[in-house]
Formats: sequence, structure tokens, C-alpha cells
Amino acid sequence: MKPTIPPLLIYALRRLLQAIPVIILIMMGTFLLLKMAPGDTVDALVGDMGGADAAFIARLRAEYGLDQPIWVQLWRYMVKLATFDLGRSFVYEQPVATVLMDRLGTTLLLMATSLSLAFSIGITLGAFAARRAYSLADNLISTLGLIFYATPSFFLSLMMMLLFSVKLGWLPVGGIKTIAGFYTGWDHVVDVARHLVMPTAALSLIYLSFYLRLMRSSVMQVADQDFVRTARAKGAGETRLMVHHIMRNALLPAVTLFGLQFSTLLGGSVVVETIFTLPGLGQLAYQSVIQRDMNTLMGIIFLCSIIVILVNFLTDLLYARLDSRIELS
Amino acid sequence: MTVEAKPILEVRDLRIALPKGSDRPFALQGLNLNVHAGEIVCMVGESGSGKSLSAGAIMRLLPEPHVTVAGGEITFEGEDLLAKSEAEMRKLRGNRISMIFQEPMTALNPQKTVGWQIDEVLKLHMGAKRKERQAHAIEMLKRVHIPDPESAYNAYPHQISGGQRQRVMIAMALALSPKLVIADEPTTALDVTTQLQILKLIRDLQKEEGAGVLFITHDFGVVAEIADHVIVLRQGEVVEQGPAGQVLNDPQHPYTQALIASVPDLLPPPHKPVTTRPTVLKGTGLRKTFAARGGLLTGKRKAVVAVKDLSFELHQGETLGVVGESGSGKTTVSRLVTRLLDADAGAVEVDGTDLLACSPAELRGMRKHIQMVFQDPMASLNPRKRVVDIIAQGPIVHGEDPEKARARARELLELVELSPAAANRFPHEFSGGQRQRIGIARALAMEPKVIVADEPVSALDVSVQAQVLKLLAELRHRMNLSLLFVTHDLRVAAQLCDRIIVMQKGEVVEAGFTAEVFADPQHPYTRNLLASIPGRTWTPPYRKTDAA
Amino acid sequence: MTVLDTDLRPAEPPRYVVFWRRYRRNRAALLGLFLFAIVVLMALTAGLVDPGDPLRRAGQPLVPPFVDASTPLGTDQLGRSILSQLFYGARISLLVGVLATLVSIIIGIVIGALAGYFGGWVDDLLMRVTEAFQTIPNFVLLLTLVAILGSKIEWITVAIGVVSWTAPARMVRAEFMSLRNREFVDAARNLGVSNTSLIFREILPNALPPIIVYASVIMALSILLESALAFLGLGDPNYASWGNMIGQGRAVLRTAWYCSAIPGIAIVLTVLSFSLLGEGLNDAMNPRQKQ
Amino acid sequence: MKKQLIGLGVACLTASTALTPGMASAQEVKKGGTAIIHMISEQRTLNPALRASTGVYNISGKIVEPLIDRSYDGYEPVLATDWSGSDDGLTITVKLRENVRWHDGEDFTCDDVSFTAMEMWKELLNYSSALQANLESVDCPDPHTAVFNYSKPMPLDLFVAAMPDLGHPMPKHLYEGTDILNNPYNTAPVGTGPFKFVEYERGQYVMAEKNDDYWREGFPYLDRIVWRFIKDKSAAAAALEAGEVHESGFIGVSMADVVRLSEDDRFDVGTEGYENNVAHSTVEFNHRNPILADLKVRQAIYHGLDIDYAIDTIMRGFAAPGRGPVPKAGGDNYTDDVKTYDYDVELAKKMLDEAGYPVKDDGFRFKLRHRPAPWGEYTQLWGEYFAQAMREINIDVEILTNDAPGFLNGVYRDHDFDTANGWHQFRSDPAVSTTVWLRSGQPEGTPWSNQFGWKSEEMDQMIDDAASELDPEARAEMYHEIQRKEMEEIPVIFAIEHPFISVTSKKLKNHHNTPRWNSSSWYDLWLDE
Repeated sequence: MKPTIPPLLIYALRRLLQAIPVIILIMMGTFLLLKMAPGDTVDALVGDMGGADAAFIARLRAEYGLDQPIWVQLWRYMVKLATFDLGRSFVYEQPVATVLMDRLGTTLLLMATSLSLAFSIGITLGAFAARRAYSLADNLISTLGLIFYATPSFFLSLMMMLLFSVKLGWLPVGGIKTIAGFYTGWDHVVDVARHLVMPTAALSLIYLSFYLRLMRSSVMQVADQDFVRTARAKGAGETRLMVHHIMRNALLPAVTLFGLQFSTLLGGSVVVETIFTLPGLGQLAYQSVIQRDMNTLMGIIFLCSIIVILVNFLTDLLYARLDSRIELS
Repeated sequence: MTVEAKPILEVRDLRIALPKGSDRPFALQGLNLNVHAGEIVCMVGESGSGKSLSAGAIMRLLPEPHVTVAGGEITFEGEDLLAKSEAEMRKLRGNRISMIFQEPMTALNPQKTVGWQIDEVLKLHMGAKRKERQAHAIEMLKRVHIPDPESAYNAYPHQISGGQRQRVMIAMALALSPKLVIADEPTTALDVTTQLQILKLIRDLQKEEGAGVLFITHDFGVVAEIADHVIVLRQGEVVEQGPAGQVLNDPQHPYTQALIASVPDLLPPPHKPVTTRPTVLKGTGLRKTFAARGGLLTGKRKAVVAVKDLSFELHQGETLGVVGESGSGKTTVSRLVTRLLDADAGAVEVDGTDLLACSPAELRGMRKHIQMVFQDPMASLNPRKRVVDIIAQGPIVHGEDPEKARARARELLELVELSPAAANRFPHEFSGGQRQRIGIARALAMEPKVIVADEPVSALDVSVQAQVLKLLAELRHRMNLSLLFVTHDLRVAAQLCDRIIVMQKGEVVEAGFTAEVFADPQHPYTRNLLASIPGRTWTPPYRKTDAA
Repeated sequence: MTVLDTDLRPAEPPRYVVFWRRYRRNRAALLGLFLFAIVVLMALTAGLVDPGDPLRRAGQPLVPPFVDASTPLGTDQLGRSILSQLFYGARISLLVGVLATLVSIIIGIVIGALAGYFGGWVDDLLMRVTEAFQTIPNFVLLLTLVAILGSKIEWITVAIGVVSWTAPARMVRAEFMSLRNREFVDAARNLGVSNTSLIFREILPNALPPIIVYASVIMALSILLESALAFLGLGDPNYASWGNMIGQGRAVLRTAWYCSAIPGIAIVLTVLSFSLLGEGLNDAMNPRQKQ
Repeated sequence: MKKQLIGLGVACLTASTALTPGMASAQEVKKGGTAIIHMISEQRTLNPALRASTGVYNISGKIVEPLIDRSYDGYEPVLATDWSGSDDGLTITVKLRENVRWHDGEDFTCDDVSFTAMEMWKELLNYSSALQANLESVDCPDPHTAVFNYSKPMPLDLFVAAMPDLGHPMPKHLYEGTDILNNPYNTAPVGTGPFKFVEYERGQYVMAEKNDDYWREGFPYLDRIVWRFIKDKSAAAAALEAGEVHESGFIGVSMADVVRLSEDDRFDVGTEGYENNVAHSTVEFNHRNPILADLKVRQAIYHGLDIDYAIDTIMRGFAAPGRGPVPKAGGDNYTDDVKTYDYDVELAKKMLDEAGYPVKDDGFRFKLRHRPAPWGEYTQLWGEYFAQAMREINIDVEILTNDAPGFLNGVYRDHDFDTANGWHQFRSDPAVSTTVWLRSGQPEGTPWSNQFGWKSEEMDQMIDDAASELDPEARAEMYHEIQRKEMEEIPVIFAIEHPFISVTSKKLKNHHNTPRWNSSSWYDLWLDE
């Protein structure tokens, strides 16, 4: 007999195999798409420098390999990618992997805090509103949710910055840490946290409203189901119903959404990172588009695909853990 | 009736108000009933009669504030339930009054183990230690005859069968020896053989415990099987009540009489010489295996054999019944024969042409010869289309002039006894029986050689069922139709079919003339099936109405 | 005696009446409808409010609201009337919202319908493509598309549609997968109806209600996306749009708050109206969810 | 207020008369502290010998010093102490400062100058590579003398004028034998300046600290300088107000905030310190379009532009109308004796009628596809103003917006435009980067050069002659002629000349005291905190 492989591993391998064509599709698509854009990174560079002469421009283009036919460039890129070599960033003149790793921490921190805040608060408020459906509290929460949803994040960011930084002076305007503050240990943590308050709020509110609304309808739907009636007929009180019977079932759609939202969040962080000068991947992506920094943008998208696929894998596992109907082996 | 002891439950003049804009102001108008210890009271009625809401009122679990008790009294062991606070009610529920629901799949929390859910009742009301409670729960599982109670204790609801789930519900309901058990259609979703076992179980346990049972059902067969006392409800009003024997065999109210008369009896028609007529539909060596899609972690699951080597012949003007329980493959047969599913092997000849060998274009042409009537009158009509278009669609697809097709559709509506004025309505404006008539009209519009009817009456109330069956019988006679009739209901099969095929797990276990099979079943499975028909010993007294 | 099964119930009022009755039960949805009507009205009457070019110089730059009668809501940095830009901006916002939504829904329906109806390898292939689109952060893709196509309003609209189709595609696919096995589809197939007709005539109309409800979400998101683009300076300057107004107005946010606050509020209210509208539609089209 | 500012702006343009604001002579100098400077964008490199850009100098100017810098009193020796040219213009001899050490302790010598000049200035540095095209070699007769040998005459004036921007020596010992473009020191520069490079966090900041071994005794005053990258102008203004940033240069906040902060007594707001960095707002024509090839049409368009209004609304008064390719900051090379075009809508319409473009049924004469440069708020508003103004004289304008590469490609390579607007930055001398706007024969795809399809052999000749003229006075007169000719023919409208604007916290002292202050070394800057 074959040695038994843990089912989790088989599952992970199977998912990996499914993910590879998607990633290849994404990478080739993005490459060709970017090549359709007018101008290249040398144009952007020359624009940044305030001009250059023709020979200089031609030499740079050859240096970056941009004088080759597109198919040659694509082939070279994909071959390198196959060995996980993301190439060098034209703009940062560093290996793309280094550039990305510099930014990844900030972005992950921002996304993790935003998503977990949005998730936990949204779910709590949504469940609360659902249990008091159509009451004053519900209306208040639902209205708040709608306003969070309808307010553009950049508008919110500017308003918060005006209030909390300029008028009240409570929070720093931007950045990830106090530069030349040289904080260490706990002070550093507090410092970073203070810098993240506003960006996190600006980024999470719209997602908070998503979870709030989803959870509200999900709880109301589950509360109508037969097994809740059964529990009631057993003499269970409202708290018990909520904790043991409704929440776990109502959480399932929210968990699914969690996985799907990860990449949207990265897009949403472009604007917020730009306003708050956070050195994250969102801003980097935007800059890379504008500067036609092919390798960096491709690297971001590659990294993002991997993160998204990983997050989806983890949410699936979480889902399977939460939903006993899905068998683990 | 004599009053020997004080009843456990007394309901006096109970009235339940429906929200504004409903079709009637009260769901229940003046319900009176008593349940004594050791007695099973059956509340019978068709859908919309208010029987489930009365159970909700007793448990104080009505969907307030939309539906409320408008008046009356509910007294349980001398206490006024309507006056109790929610906290007091919570102490009663599951403890002294308990309830068994209809759908055992949805009535159990899918995310908790069976043991946890039984334990919840004990935790809420018993106050014993965990070990004790677990022992008690396992003991209860044993009492409801669940094989291997220890492992069932740790199983999730989806891991056990439907019948076992209902046993778990019963174990849960009886765990604390309640004085009153309310059972709301507890066997409706179950196969006939399982149904009989569950009914027996309820009866036995109730005898042991001496509890009073309020049993809600729509099925007179079940009533005959289990009831001591019967209450007949119609549109929220009690039309008749009395001891079971009296109501079943000598109903006084015309409604009761009509209902009872609608119950098909188990006397098959005398067999006609159908086998000598020409064959219109012939199935040979049909086989279908479902390769189930991959599970989350496992990749592939075991393939399920739905139909294994099935052969049959249907003659001109004959009705051939395909009978079996769920999972027997009978529905797959109806889909294979119409090629809505592609068979893995075999042939289906309609008038000598093999349907399964047709090209897509030929198939579309062939389709008009073999039409189908579906099970679910709700799902089988496109909700976004007008009735006339639904009926005329087939002929139009096959090249008929649209105007002519619509005119013909109106005629067909009359043929199925619906007013042609209904032609421009949408399906949701019709009752279930009417929709099934529309479905029949749609099939007839194609003037098919064969009609395949897949459980056409199983979703209907018994009185409506009788009327639709009558219509089918008449049409068959008038138009010389050949019917392949798929059903799980042996009573219905007995009434309509000339010959039957009995299926079990994809295989034919017995085939023959209906009367012969019923009179002398050869296969043990057939015997078991026939023996499980609820109320099989009871023959409805008279057939005053005009059911076939 | 029992009621004869063949007696018809009294005829129901026409569908739109039933629809309206259900819709108006939700007061918030009525508010949404009211707001939406105002936006539509603004779009329609823009030509009446200001028959000229909303981008022309209408007065001194940076006049505050309620000061000059000829520019009731004030002027921006280039002396353009905020009121007329607001009215003409309603046109652009609605146009972007509606057309981008149409684009995304149409792509979503085609892909979702094919994947859901046929299943198998078609489904696998289309779902891989959908996943690929879903994996790329949509705003980054949008920025890339705008970089390629330029900031013409037509292209912005198409680009927004192109980055928003995955959710409707998945929804349509799920609806199709559940509907394709419904008996009425089998019934129609059994009548000899072709695949194309089955997809578009039988299944699609039944799959539409949740999509229509979701369209209100896409519409709201489209307007937010357009304004975010304009905020980054990638809007189309040939048209007055609310996003452009905010994008330019934020430079003078501290001294002339009204330049960005007025269009900002317009965006909030419009997005709010779409989402309330969506809830009302949901209540009216899926009545079983209520109660 | 506004009028005052205009006065201030214009006054400062005449460099020598400007007083140094924030003069600290009365105050005791405080040593130490960290100055935090706002940067709106991030450059790819910090090596000023590879990239000629104010964005690079703004940071690297504190770390790497040029041979010669500019002060309000003229050219000031930095790493060079003296310079002279031969009569034939073929050699220029530069004396180098002694006892100067690189931050890593090595001595600064002529070898460094020679290496940098030949390997970077001539080969890799934008603009410089054209300027130094005729540089044959740099000889080192002794470690502190550098002799530049040219194959064609190089005017000493031009050489000196170019040196502050294009004359930064880099340490040979760190670059020799390496791939210069990918040398890690390009983003971690080693120089001789008052501050030493510490770290560069991409997207966040660059930090430099005091060089204790600086050759100017007792300098610098500051302990540290941090450059913070803040892309969003509103956020930058907020950071200034919150005290998180001390200075924002190159119009790093929106014009509305410039005006607002100028009324805030915590800040000095002004145009001082940019006299060497003046820019023109341009309107560029595509002469391949026959309508625009017609001089009358171009003149009519010029008459249709209300330059004063644009200065008032867009630049809030911090600018002056342009008078041809050389700005006032051009010194002797500048003249205002040129033809001008007043704002006159009726005249403009009349000229267009005469040119044969009457108003058609749709209310317009013709349509122009206009590309505004995406260099932020200012150029975009200019583009929209242009469209607004053109519609007044019945010319329909469609604005095509793209990001930077799209714009540069669309205008300078594909020539897919009718009109465009953007910036031209003046770099001390017209020969460095200005005459390429007028000289024909520029290779296709070179941004900020004559890609307009305009060719005048007369102009080409004038430009070539001026470039090799050695006599300063004759040279100046030749540039005056070029300006006059340009204003006659208007191949490009140099519509507005504007300096940049800084917002500076009053805590900073000795700021903006040189004509290219943001690019200078800040050895005497101090912080009153």
C-alpha cells in the first residue's frame, strides 16, 4: 500500500495545481496589457528627470531591454518568473523582491487591522441590529452602515486629517512612524499604531458596512430556520439561541466574503496609502502604473495573486472548520 | 366521550389572528380540544387549515407580532399558558411540553453533533452533571433504536439517515418524559417503510411514558394507524371531532366525508388486456451512474449507481407504474426515458426509433412524441410566463403558427377543466392542483404518443390529488394515452396503473399486473412495502363523491 | 363541500401594482426612490438650469455659495458655476453609473450564464478567467486600463464595467446552476427548445432579480470608482463631473470647502439612493426574505 | 495681499536686489536639531552626476557638492576655487579645493573630477551629455588642477553657468570598474558635503546626518535632515500645519494653501531661492496641423489668452507674463524688448476670420485636441483654462488626459496632438535646455524639445551661432535676437514665467538665501527649536 498522505496536504496540492494556470493567465494578461499602454518606463523616467537627450534615452531603453519585440520580452519574463526571479525594478534600481518585501509589511499590517476591525465590528453590529430588527437601534445602525458605504474613502480621509491632525493635533498626518523619532520597543508599537488609526478607519469603514449588512440579513435568515425553532421549543433562551445556534451558521457567508475581499482591499488602499503617505503595496502599484515600472507592477500582481490564493485557501479551511457539513477527509 | 380524568391540555375557543392583508383574518377560529394522558389526538386538515399554527400557539412560539393569539384559553396541567411569562414558558418547553417537527434535516442544527443537541435539552432542564447527562442521552438514543448510539452521539446530523434523524428528534423530545408531546407531521418527509417504524416508535414510547400526544397530519392513513381521537380542521374551523373509529368509519360532516372519500383505496382495477396492444415505448438495458463531483478535500467520491440494467415495455393505452422509495432510481428512469439525462447504456425506443441514438436536431423533433408531467407544480412552470404561452410554447417550437397554437392552448385549458379566461394569467395565480392541470395541458398540446408522469400528485392535498387523478384517468380513457407513471405512493399506483414495476436501489425487484402484485407480492421488499402502507387495514367507508 | 379545485382565484392586480405595493412597504426605499428621482431630475433639467457650457467662466473665481445670484452655489477656481456643474455632473454620474453597470452586467451574464448552464470544462475555463480577474486588485486594474485608454469618459465607463463584472458573473453562474435543474427548464427542454432559448428565454428572466438588485450595488461602486479616479487626477476634464469637482476642489478644501463638499454630498446622497433603491428592489422582488 | 505678493515675486526675480528673508543675523545661532523637508515626489536615484533634476539635487545637494554654486552675488566657488578659459575656448582650467575628504575618508582630487566628467557627465548625465559632447578629456597636471579639453570652443560663461547643476564630481574609487548605472552608491551617495547619507526608506524618507569632517569650519549647524515623501498636497499642507514638516518647496502644497499659509504667521511663503529654477508655462502647437501652421491663427490664440487672469486665478499672483524663451532670471541674456500679445477677444476673433476660419453652424471655427501635461494641479488647470478661453473665441477644445508616459509619448513621439501645455524649465543658460525648443532636427521622442514640426533655418543658424560665441556681450545680444524672433513667430507660447514657491516654517533660519537654495548644501541652515 501507498503511505497515506494527510488529506490536508493532498487538498493543498490540488489547490496549488488549480492555482498555477490562474497565475500564469494573470501574469501573461497583465504583461500584455501593460505593453498596450502608451509610453514606457523610460518616458516616465525622462519625465521625472525633467528631460534628456535622444542618445541618452535610446541607451536607457536598451539597458532595460525595452528595445526587444514584445514576445521576446514576455518570454524572457516568464522564463525568469518560473525560477521565481521577479527581475529588477526600473524605478527603484533594486531587485523587485526587495522592493516588495519593504512594502509588504506595511500593507499587510494595514489590511489585517482594517479587515479584522471591519469584520469584528461589522459582524457584531450586524448581529445586534438583526436581533432588534426594525427597532430604533437597528435603524440607527443600518443608517450608519449606509453612510459609511456611501462616503468616498478619500473624502473621509481628508476630513479626518483636518479634524484629528490639524485642528486637534491628536494624530500624525501620515507616514508609518515618526521619522527621526528613533522609537524602540513598546514606544515604537504605540507610534506605529497612532499612525495607522486614520488610514485603518478610512479603509475599513466601507467593508465594515458590507459585513454589517451581510450579517444583518444572514442572522435574520438563519433565525427563521427550523432548527432555531427546535432550539426554542427545547426551552433555549435568546442568548443561547444567538451564541450556539444562529451565529455559527450566520457567519458562513461572512467568511466567504472575507476571502473574496482581500484583493479589493488592496485596490482600495491605493487612495488611502497615497493620502496618508503609507509606504505600502497599493501606492507602489499606482506609482508603478504611472511610471510603467513593469517588473514591479508584475511583481505586485504576482505577490497579490499568491496572497489572495493563500487567503482563499485559508478561508476555505476555516469554512470547513466552521461548517461541519464539509468533510475534512 | 366520558371525562375520566382531567385532561393534560385543554384548549378553549382558541383564535389566532393573521396579519392584515392575508386571505382571512383568523388562522384559527374557536378551536376546542382536550388531550388526556396516554392519548393520541390527531389533528387532520389540508394545507392552510391552521393546524400547525395551533401547535405554535400551545408552545407559545407563534411568529409574533405578525401572528398572535386573539382570544381563548390554553390550559396545561391546570395552568394558563397564555398568562405565563416568556421565562416561565422556557422552563416548560422541552421539559414538560416537547415538540417533534416535520423536516428532520432542517430541524436539527447542522453545525452541532447529535449528542450536543440532545444534551442541550438536558442541560437546560435537568441540571445534572455532564457524565450523567451523556449517559442519559445515550440511553435515549438506545430507546429510539438507533444502532450504535455511542457513535451516533458524536455524529453530525448530515452523517445519519433521515429516519435516524427523526429518531433523534424523538429522543430529544422524550428525553425528559414530558407530559405533552406535540408532533407536527413527523413522518411526512419519510419513506413509507420508515414512516411506519417511526409511527410505531411514537406509539410505543407514548404508551411507556403515558404522555399525551397531539399529532398533526394531513394523511388519513396515518390517522387510521395511530389516532385515538380525531379533530378535522378546515380553514381554521373545526368541522368534526370524535373518537378515531367513529370519524374514520362514520364521518358526519360532508367535508370529512369528502376527504375520506378522496383517499385512494388499495383495490387495483381489474386488469385490461393491455399487453396485446402495440408497444409505443420500449426501454432496453438502461443504465445510469452518477459520478458525484469531488468533495472539498477528498477529490472524488464514490459513484452512485442510480439505474442498473432496466428494461420495460409500454403498450398503447396502458398505464405502467414505476414504484419505489426515495433512492430507488425511479425519478432517474423518468429522466432517462425522456433523455433529459443521458443514459450510460441502453436504448429507448419511441415507436421504433431509438431516442438515445438521435442527433441533437433529430432529438428536438422526436421530443414531441414523448412528453412529461412533473412533480412540483411550483417549479415546473416558468414563473415569468403567461399560462397560454407555456402551453403553446411546444407547438410553436415545432413550427406551429403562434396564433393557432394559442387558440389551441385555450381549448386545452378547457379540456383540463380550467376556464380559458385564465389563459393570460401567470402560474403563481393558480393553486397547486390547477398548476398541475396546466402542466398536463402543456404535455397534451404536443399530442404525444407517450406521457411520462413523475409523481404528478405527490405535492397535492388529498382532495385535490383525487381530482387530478380523476382527470388523468378520464383523459387517458378519452385520448387513449399511454402513461409511464412514476410514484412512491402505493395507494395512487393501485388506483391508476395497469401494471407496475417495483424498484429498489436502481434495480427492478418485481414487475407485473398491479392487481396481481398487490394480491400476491413475490419479493420480500414488495411485501415490506405493502405492509408499510399506513392504515392498510382500514378501508375508507364509502365513496360518496365522484373519485374514480 | 370542498371547494372545487378548478375554481379560479380572483385575478391578481397587474405585476407592477403588486411590485409597487411591496416596494412601498419599505420607507427607506421610498426615500431612496425620492433621492434617485431628484438626481434624475437634475440630470434632465441641467440644460434648463444653465443653457450654456457648465465649464465656461461664469463669474469671479471662488465666490462662496449664496453670495452672487447668478452663481447660487458659488464658483470654483476657474470661475465656473458650481450649481450648473452639479446639474451637468448628475448626467455624467448617472451615465457612468448606468453604462458601467450595463457593461459589467452584460459581461457577467454572458460569462456566468455559459459557465452555469454548460458546466464542465466551459465552466472550468470561464471560472479560471473570473478568478484571474478577481485576483488582480480591481482598482489597480482600473488605473492600468485608464493609463492605457486615456481619461476619456467613454473609456473610463468601459473600464469601470470591465473591472466590475466578476461578482455578477458568479451570481449569474450560481443562479444558473440552481435553475438549470429546475423542472420548468426540463419541461422546456422536453418541448424541444434550443439551448440559446433555454438560456435567454427560460432561465435568464428568472435569474435576473438578484442581479438587478446587485446592479444597484455596482452602480453605487461605479460612481465611487469614477470619483476616486478623478480624485487622483485621472478624470475626463471635458465634462463637469462630481469626481472632477472634488478632485480639483480639494486643492482649495481649506479655504473654499464648498468646492468639494457640495459635490461630495451629492455623491454620498446618490450612492445612498442607489443602495436604498437596491434594498427596496430586493424586498419587492424576493418577498420571501421579508418577515 | 495678492498685489503685494506679485510685487514680492517679481522683485525677487531680479536677483541681486533681493534681501534674504528669515535673516538671522540678529539672532544667536542654535546648533543641532533635525530639519524635516517635504518632497512631493521620489527620484529613482540620488546621484546628481547621473540625473540632472531638482528632485535629485534637493536631497543630494546636501551630501554631494558641485564644483561651483550660485549665490546672489554671482558664482561661488565650492569644490573649485578658481577657473579660467583659454582664448580659443578649447580648454578650461579649474583649480580644486584642497584638504577636502569624501565621507568615507578618502581625499577629493582631480582624479575624481576627471573620472566623473568623462564617465558620467559626458556619457550618462541628461542635458550634460549634449553640453559636454565635445569634451575630449580632462587632464590632471596636479591633484588639485583639472583641465577640460574641448574639440570645439566652449564658452566659459556657459561652462560656469552649467556647473551648479551639471558639475557634481563623484568619488572615483567607489565607481571605477563598476556598472555605473547599477552602482549601489547611486541611492546611498557618498560626497563631500556638510551632511552624510544615513538611510533611504523607499516611499517614506531619506535621512542624512551632520558631517563632522566638513571642510567649512564650524558647519553645518543642523544635526540631521530628513526628507519626507508626501505625494498628496493636502496632506503636505496638513503636515506643515501640524509641525511635522518644516519646509515644502517647489510648490509642494496647492496654490490655495500657499495663499492661506502666507497669511499664517508661523510660515514664510515666498519665491526666493528659485531664481535659478524659473519655469515657463508653455502652450505648444503642432505645426503639422495646417490650421496651426498659420501664424495668424497662433497669434489669434495668443490674443485669446487672458494671461493676467490666469496668473491671478491659477498662480494666485505668484508669476509674471512670459516674454519669450528666456526668463528674467536669465540675466543679461534676457530682454523685454519683444513683440507682445494683449488679451483681446475681438481682435482674436477678427484675426481668425481673416485667416479663413469663420464660425460654423455648430458655433465653432475648428476643433483642437489639447494635451495638458499631468504635472499636477497647475498644468491641469492651465489646460482647462486654455479650453475655456478658446471656446470664448469659438475654438472647440477636446482635452486628452494621460499620465506622464502617455503625455510625453503623445506629444513628443507620436505627435498625436494639436495643442499641448506644460512646463519648460530654464537652467541658468539658454544653451543648456532652452534652445532645443526652437532648434529643428531634434531626434524624435526627445521630450521638451522641438517636436512641433516647426522649422526655421534662420532660427537654427542663430542658435548655432550663439552657442559657440565666446564674447559674453555679443552672446547676450544674439539671445535677445532669438527672443524677438520667437515672439514674432511664436512656434511655442512661453505664456507665463513663474518661479517656484516655498512654504517654510519660521523656525528654520538662514533659509532661501541663494538663488538655487533647495539644491544647495544648507551648511548654514539652523533650527530655532
